[in-house]
Amino acid sequence: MPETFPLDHLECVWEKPDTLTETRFHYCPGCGHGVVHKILMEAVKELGIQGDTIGVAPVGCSVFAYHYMDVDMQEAAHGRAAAVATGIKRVLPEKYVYSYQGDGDLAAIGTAETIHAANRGENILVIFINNAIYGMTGGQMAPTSIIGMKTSTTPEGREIATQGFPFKITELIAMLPGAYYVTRQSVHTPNAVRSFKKAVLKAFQAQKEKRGYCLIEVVSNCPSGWKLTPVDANKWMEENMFPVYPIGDLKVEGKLGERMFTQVTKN
Amino acid sequence: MPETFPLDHLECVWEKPDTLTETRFHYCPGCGHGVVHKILMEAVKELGIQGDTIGVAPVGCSVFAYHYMDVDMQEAAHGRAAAVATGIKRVLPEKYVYSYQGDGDLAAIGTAETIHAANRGENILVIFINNAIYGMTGGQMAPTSIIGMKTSTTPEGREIATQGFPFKITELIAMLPGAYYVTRQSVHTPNAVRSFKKAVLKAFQAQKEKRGYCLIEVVSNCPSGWKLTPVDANKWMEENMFPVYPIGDLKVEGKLGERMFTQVTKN
Amino acid sequence: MASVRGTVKINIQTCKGCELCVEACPQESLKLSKEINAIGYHYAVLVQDNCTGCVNCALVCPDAVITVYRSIKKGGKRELKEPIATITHVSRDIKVSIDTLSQSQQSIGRVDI
Amino acid sequence: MASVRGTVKINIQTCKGCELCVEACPQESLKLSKEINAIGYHYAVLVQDNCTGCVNCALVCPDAVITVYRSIKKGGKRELKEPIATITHVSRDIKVSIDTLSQSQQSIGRVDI
Amino acid sequence: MTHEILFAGFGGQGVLSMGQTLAYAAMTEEKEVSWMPSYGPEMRGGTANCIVIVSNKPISSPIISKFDAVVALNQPSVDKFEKAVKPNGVLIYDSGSVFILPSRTDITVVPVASEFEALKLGNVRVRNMVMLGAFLSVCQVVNVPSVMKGLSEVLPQRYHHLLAVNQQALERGEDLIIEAATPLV
Amino acid sequence: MTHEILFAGFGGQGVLSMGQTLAYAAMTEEKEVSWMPSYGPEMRGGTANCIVIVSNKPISSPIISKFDAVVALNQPSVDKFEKAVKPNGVLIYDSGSVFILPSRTDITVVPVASEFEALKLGNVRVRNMVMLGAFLSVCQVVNVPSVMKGLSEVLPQRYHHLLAVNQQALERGEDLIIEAATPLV
Amino acid sequence: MSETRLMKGNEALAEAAIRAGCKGYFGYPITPQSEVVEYLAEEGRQRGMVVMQVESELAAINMVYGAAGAGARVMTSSSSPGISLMQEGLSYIACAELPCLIVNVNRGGPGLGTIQPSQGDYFQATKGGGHGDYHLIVLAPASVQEMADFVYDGFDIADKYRNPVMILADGALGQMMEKVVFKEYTPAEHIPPKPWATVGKPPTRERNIITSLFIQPEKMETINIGLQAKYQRVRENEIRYELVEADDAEVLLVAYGLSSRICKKVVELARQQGLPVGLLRPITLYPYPYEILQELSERISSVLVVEMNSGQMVEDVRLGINGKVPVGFYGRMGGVIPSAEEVLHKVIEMFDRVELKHVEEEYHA
Amino acid sequence: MSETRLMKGNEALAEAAIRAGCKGYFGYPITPQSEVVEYLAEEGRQRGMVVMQVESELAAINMVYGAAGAGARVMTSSSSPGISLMQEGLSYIACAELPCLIVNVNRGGPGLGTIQPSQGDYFQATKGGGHGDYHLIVLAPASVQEMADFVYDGFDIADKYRNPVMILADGALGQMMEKVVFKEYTPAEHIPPKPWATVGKPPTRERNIITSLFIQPEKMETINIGLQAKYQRVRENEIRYELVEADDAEVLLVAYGLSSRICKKVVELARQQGLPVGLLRPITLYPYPYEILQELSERISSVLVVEMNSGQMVEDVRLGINGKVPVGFYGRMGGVIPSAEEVLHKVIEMFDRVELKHVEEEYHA
Ligand SMILES: Cc1ncc(C[n+]2csc(CCOP(=O)(O)OP(=O)(O)O)c2C)c(N)n1
Ligand SMILES: Cc1ncc(C[n+]2csc(CCOP(=O)(O)OP(=O)(O)O)c2C)c(N)n1
Ligand code: SF4
Ligand code: SF4
Ligand code: SF4
Ligand code: SF4
Ligand code: SF4
Ligand code: SF4
Ligand SMILES: [Mg+2]
Ligand SMILES: [Mg+2]
Repeated sequence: MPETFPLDHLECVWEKPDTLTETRFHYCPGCGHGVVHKILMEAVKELGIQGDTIGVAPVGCSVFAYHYMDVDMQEAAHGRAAAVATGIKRVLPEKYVYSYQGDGDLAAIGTAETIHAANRGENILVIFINNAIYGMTGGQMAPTSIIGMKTSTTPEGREIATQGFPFKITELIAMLPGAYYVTRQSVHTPNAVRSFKKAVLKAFQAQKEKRGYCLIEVVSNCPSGWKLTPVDANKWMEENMFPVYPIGDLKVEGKLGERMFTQVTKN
Repeated sequence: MPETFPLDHLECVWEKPDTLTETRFHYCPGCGHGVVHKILMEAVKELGIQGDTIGVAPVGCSVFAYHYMDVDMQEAAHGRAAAVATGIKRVLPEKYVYSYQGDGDLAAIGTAETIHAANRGENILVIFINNAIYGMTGGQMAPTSIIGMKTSTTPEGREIATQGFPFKITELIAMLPGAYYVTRQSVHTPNAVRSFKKAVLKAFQAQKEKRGYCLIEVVSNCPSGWKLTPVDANKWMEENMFPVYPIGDLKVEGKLGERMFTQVTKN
Repeated sequence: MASVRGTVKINIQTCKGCELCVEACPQESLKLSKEINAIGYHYAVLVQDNCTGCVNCALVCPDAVITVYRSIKKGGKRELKEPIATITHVSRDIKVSIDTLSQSQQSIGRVDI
Repeated sequence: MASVRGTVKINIQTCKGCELCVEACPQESLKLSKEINAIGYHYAVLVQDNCTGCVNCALVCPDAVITVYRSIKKGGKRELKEPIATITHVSRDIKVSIDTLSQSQQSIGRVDI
Repeated sequence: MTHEILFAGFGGQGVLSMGQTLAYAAMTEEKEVSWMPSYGPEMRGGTANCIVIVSNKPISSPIISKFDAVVALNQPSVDKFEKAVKPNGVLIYDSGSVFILPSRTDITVVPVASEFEALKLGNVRVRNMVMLGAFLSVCQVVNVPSVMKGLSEVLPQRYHHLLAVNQQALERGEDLIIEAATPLV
Repeated sequence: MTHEILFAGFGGQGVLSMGQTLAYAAMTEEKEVSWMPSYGPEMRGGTANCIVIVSNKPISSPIISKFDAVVALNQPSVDKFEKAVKPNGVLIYDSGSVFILPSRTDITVVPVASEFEALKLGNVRVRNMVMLGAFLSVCQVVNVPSVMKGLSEVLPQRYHHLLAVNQQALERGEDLIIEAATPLV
Repeated sequence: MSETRLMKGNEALAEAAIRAGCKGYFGYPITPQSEVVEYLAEEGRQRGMVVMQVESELAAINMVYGAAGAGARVMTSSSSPGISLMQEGLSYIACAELPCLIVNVNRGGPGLGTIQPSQGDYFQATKGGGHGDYHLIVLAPASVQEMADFVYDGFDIADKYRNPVMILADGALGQMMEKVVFKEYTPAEHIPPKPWATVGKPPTRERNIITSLFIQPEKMETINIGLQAKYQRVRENEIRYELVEADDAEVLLVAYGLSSRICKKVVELARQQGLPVGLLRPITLYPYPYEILQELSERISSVLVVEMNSGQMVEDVRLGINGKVPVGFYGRMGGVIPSAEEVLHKVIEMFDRVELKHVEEEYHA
Repeated sequence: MSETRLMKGNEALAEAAIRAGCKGYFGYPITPQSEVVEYLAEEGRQRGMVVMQVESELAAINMVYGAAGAGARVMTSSSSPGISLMQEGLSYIACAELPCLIVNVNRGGPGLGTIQPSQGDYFQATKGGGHGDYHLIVLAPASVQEMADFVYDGFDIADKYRNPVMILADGALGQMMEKVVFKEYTPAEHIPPKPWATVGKPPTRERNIITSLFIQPEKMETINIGLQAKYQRVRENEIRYELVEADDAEVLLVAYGLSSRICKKVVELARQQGLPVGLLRPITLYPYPYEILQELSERISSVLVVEMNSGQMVEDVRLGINGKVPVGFYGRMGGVIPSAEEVLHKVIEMFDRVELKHVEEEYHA
């Protein structure tokens, strides 16, 4: 197909960043993980920090992130990415260190490591993909699954009485003084993607300036786990997840935003 | 000495509740653990629930709580008291279940279990003794140690840059919808003790009504760990810990109190 | 033909036919093919030559298989060129039924760990 | 002697001499003894007969060694009785130096685990 | 008598449930049976397979590497498992998906246009039942009525309205073999 | 020559540092040495002890149950460790704290009024050094100057102003034995 | 109630747990055993069980501690990495003598490894992956039927000895389907009274305490002596194994779980070739059937241990054989399953050797 | 720099870590090893180390993973329950082949147990408490000097084989003071280049990946074969032990760590009585010195294994002796330390018996 385009008349305005490897993503069609990978690596490229960046992959669908992201990477045990990132950052304080984690990884088994890294103000970036489900293990309930959501371990829908509430760990982290920048994003529309990218750039800048802990939650889809087509999944996400996980900044430059007050008031 | 009192002229207005065993506390002189034990068991006695109450002891100075509290008890692994309490409560939903934990136990190694129990709205009571230090192991830094505090692992005083901020887990828990009643108390003055007792009664009442998770933090002393006399320790506590951990209710009947807004605003 | 200001190149061998680009394109320039590619998906194709090079499709594409081009702006003004988008492999009706789609999705996806 | 409305009984064998009751007593009725008990502490004693039975000392006592009594109120009115508090084992100066105190504290306390 | 069979194809083609159906059918006939799926790395292009063993005595290993019959729904499966057929065994494959044909001469090779026939029945998803019908016609491991019983076990209740078309598919599969066999006479 | 010594008393009486001081002193004299504390359950009424072994050859076990000398600062220690003294060994104890006296006759028993003497020196805390002085006078394991060297190692810098009174205490301890010995002549 | 069903091992195990009167399940998803929690989330909850998917394996095992201490029949299940996270909790449970069931559907390690079947956790299960001198009682099923049966047995043994029991299966046993018959079983007839449980102290008894803390070493030693005495009773009463054509065997295969199934096939194939091969299948991995090995060592001329690991149970076999005859090993690692043919090949080699003195360990390369 | 100091074992170990060029320490307090983190918090920080007291042992071991993967010399230390919490992490570290040092100052278990010295974690350390086929290299010091020396050796061996090394001590070795000489050691001369470390990828090389995930079993098996080959090299090169009066010994004591110190005393006492008793002290517990046992088994008439547990290393001794002579066991549990006298008593019994065929295991009751 390349031949069909007389490319000399055109300038390329978007192409896959070369900070992504050639390997094809193993993700299901339409899965948000791919979009996030792409934008994250685009940011790394734009900032020219490929040679100074070390990533930490979680256990979850993105366990193979290191197959795609062309930076030095470590694969952490389930839930321990924040600890692994801390270990790296403390011995290499001048490098950029990020972890990439799902909701099961970060908000269930990794709760303690996540919160303590934030509380210590570890100078790292955590990318948190909240798809409200355990994608990798076949669609079990996540701490972030919303009320009534059917999963393979909540066949009747998640109910408060026995399974508790969707866990808004991002709100908690925003409360911690060690957290410098905390934001909730999505990547399901072009504008959402643009906004997410700005957030990534901002977070890396903060890390450069040694401002402390940055967390970017991405409310994302899991078409396979949700048993929806990608397009429907994104719709379902807007309609059902955004009310629980409203998009926007929670904390910027160490200051809690409007949103947090609303959160507290609503609670 | 008994003979010296002509007791028949008098009524006894306070005596050690018989829900405490005869065993002498092993705590250091002046240690807040004893006061809390005493009041907790007094409440159990007053409510007449001794036969329906199961306690969970932590690993920390209060590891031997079961030597003193005359109720059925389990000794949990370090940090797992909330999980152990959950296990008990889920199979014995009609019983009163409480855990008793220090700051290392609850806010360091037990962070995840603590937060998830709260988030699930487990119908248990957690008593959280925050003495800002690891008493049992000889005075190391706790997550709640305050800035500048000298401990055996922060000989130069806790500093934000490397050890992070005093961890206000109670504030986080108050944010969780599963938490019904969250309060911060102390037991260093008679009035403080009275207020603490009211809190315990309120929490057991809530548990009876199946309202969900209740947390009572007790800002407490550790004369040995702090290397102060008990009297001086209490003074130090008022002057240095209360500003960081202000006493009062954070959440009552599922509603966040004034204090939380102030917290958020200050942050 | 309308003025073409942009176009896209889609790697149809690795496209997974998720249709998110189709949804995202303000020009309705994209559709899914009737045919399936070697990995079993109905891939995205450009079906109109009205692409503005707005990059939307590329931004949302989870598999990063879309490259976007725009006419080269010379002297501060876009130079409009002949249409260059080629519609390939699309013979009949383009839209496929979700039923078949979701079936093909099963052949790739998450790894259990 | 002043009107005595209450008194306390202190188990001096298990008192750990933390002095918190002394601090808490609004009547300054309590002091630490000069002598040490079998477990090595200067224990608390009632040194004045002005105790009001307010319970403060008992509430703050970490070792629950204080029992508090009040005159029995008959017909809604407190009946005031003769002083019944006994000051025992206190010969000289009562207050002990913190130095000695903190030393004795070392002989009981936390268990390492 | 022990039958050791492998079903292989892409994930989503119904290979696992094809095997399960056979296993249920065999159980209905009071035979010993084991069904062992390849589980896990679906990422690798999504191939899936399962081993079914049917026997009238206890089954030793549920995991074996040589088979009396291999039923293959795609090219990679033929490529990979042709050599796993025992001498004098049977290799059945979907003729519509396989272009590089099997080459062994010491086994019976049976092409079946299962996808094509399923499409004719109006539902591509029953291609596995066409295949199973053909397989049974060649290997007679169990009877078709038992298979129908098995199917009603495998299919979740909400899909029971599809039992009819599945039966048609099974029978179509059986017939195909008979048709194919005819000219050879 | 190997000296196996146990120091025992309440926590807070300085038994552990008494042992450490001796160990340092021995090291200064280029002897082999080991110091093994009882660590842990301080709750049990707060007894503490440590074993010090001083030798001119490598020390095998640092944990032993029979001692050439036991230095006991309180009653429980005498009760517990009297029987741990080797025949012909030495038991030194604080006469002010011990009321039930040791009864063995096959060992040398030395009461020392260490607390009393320490109080006379104006600091009850140096009672351990009085004891150590007495012990050295009886057992001659190391020299007093070495002990002073040891002390300056054991004492944190901020307490070095106390070195003088410690030295006095040591010497007082030594003298006590001489005094005590005199009438016996 | 007994009826034949075709089920996955994981499902059969879950169904048996419900029938065995298991009151609480606490777990965290992990392949290849997630069907256990999924099945229970649907069936178990409907039939009155407390079924909790919790925040981690660490939380799960400690909930098991709490619930078992409260007198309930309870269990958890996981696979290798998740079981590693439970080691502290298991040591606590063993010391506090709490009866419960732990299921490890072993996958290929170490590390994150792979999800394919493995027997790489034998040491962890049998020697104690946690700290201190304790033992799990370890049952190794080799069929879906046993995946179900050992649940009843496991709970009963756990209650009998107040000891945690582990079912050590592997990914294949969890995922494969076979016929399974659920036996008649009335939990009430099997679950003993638990007067030691913390259920709230009536005025008529002293408070109950569940603990593993005994600060004085002498007391802690007494506790340990008690545990060791119990293990001794377990060794005397609970050893189980299966012998296949061992009477006249010259070469004895020793294998458990899935690899024993493969070895049964090997015995069949070998016997077809006239080779006198037999099989010892340990069913309890702790207590280990050392005695029968000693006995057999008088009759056989060599042993081949077959495992899906680098050679773990082979140490126990050597301890049993105690130098009497050579003990060889054949293993595949990291989730690879040995084929009957490759094992047979190895066996034939053993017969071929004139000198059978020493068969070296060998990893497939 | 070499100078003699009198130090606690924990402090000597910490001081040696600083001198060995350890760049990062991540740990959590626990008795009886808290002096390690306390010493480093003061001395280590002042001398430029990253010293972190973190939220748990779980976090600590995973920080070690991260920092080791980033190419730094790093360590953690804990005691029994804390080490159990590290088992998953250790399995990951072993599989990802990251060099680092883990210190277990063993205390009495199981469960919360006691804080007194114990050797109850031998199995966990040597057989693998985590999941899968991996091994730590385990060094067992028996003096404060070795507490220091083995830190250098441990780091060097870890780097040489890219394998985690464990120092398995016990509470007594941690708490006791002895003389220690810190040897001359220039870290730069010992720390090899680590081109595999994730330090940021320059354009000149492919990215570095630290992982333990190999989803395809064939690949996972290859990884395992690589590990096993490495362990083979370790077995060939790193076995260390000490023999005391073993030349003419009839009864051979086998003991490590603290119990070997006691056994040295026993040898002294026995020789005083004219009894030909010797001692084998394994210094590396993995790799285990089986060969020397085999060799000695030709000369001695019986073996007595002495441990501060219920009998763990005794299995390795039996594997080494392989039935040649009887192997007896004497152990104390739960934090109790055997006295030289009681062991001697046992030894005399062995000499007294006419038939030395079979010495039964015995627990002190
Ligand atoms: C200790 C441990 N427990 C459980 C697992 C199994 N496991 C793998 S991924 C995963 C959850 C994945 O969910 P999430 O983090 O939300 O990521 P997603 O797949 O949704 O992107 C689980 C439970 C494991 N590998 N290790
Ligand atoms: C897994 C594990 N890690 C560490 C310890 C050691 N440990 C015992 S108590 C304790 C901390 C106690 O502090 P805290 O919870 O604040 O209670 P406090 O003693 O101050 O009341 C620690 C670290 C342990 N027993 N188990
Ligand atoms: S299972 Fe869900 S999260 Fe995982 S790759 Fe598929 S769609 Fe994405
Ligand atoms: S160490 Fe501190 S917390 Fe522990 S008993 Fe003593 S004073 Fe209380
Ligand atoms: S660049 Fe814009 S206009 Fe062109 S195809 Fe993509 S979304 Fe449509
Ligand atoms: S978004 Fe990408 S993967 Fe999806 S259909 Fe469009 S081009 Fe294909
Ligand atoms: S508060 Fe209690 S323990 Fe403290 S001095 Fe008073 S009586 Fe004694
Ligand atoms: S009861 Fe009140 S007045 Fe009486 S001693 Fe106690 S504090 Fe003082
Ligand atoms: Mg998820
Ligand atoms: Mg504390």
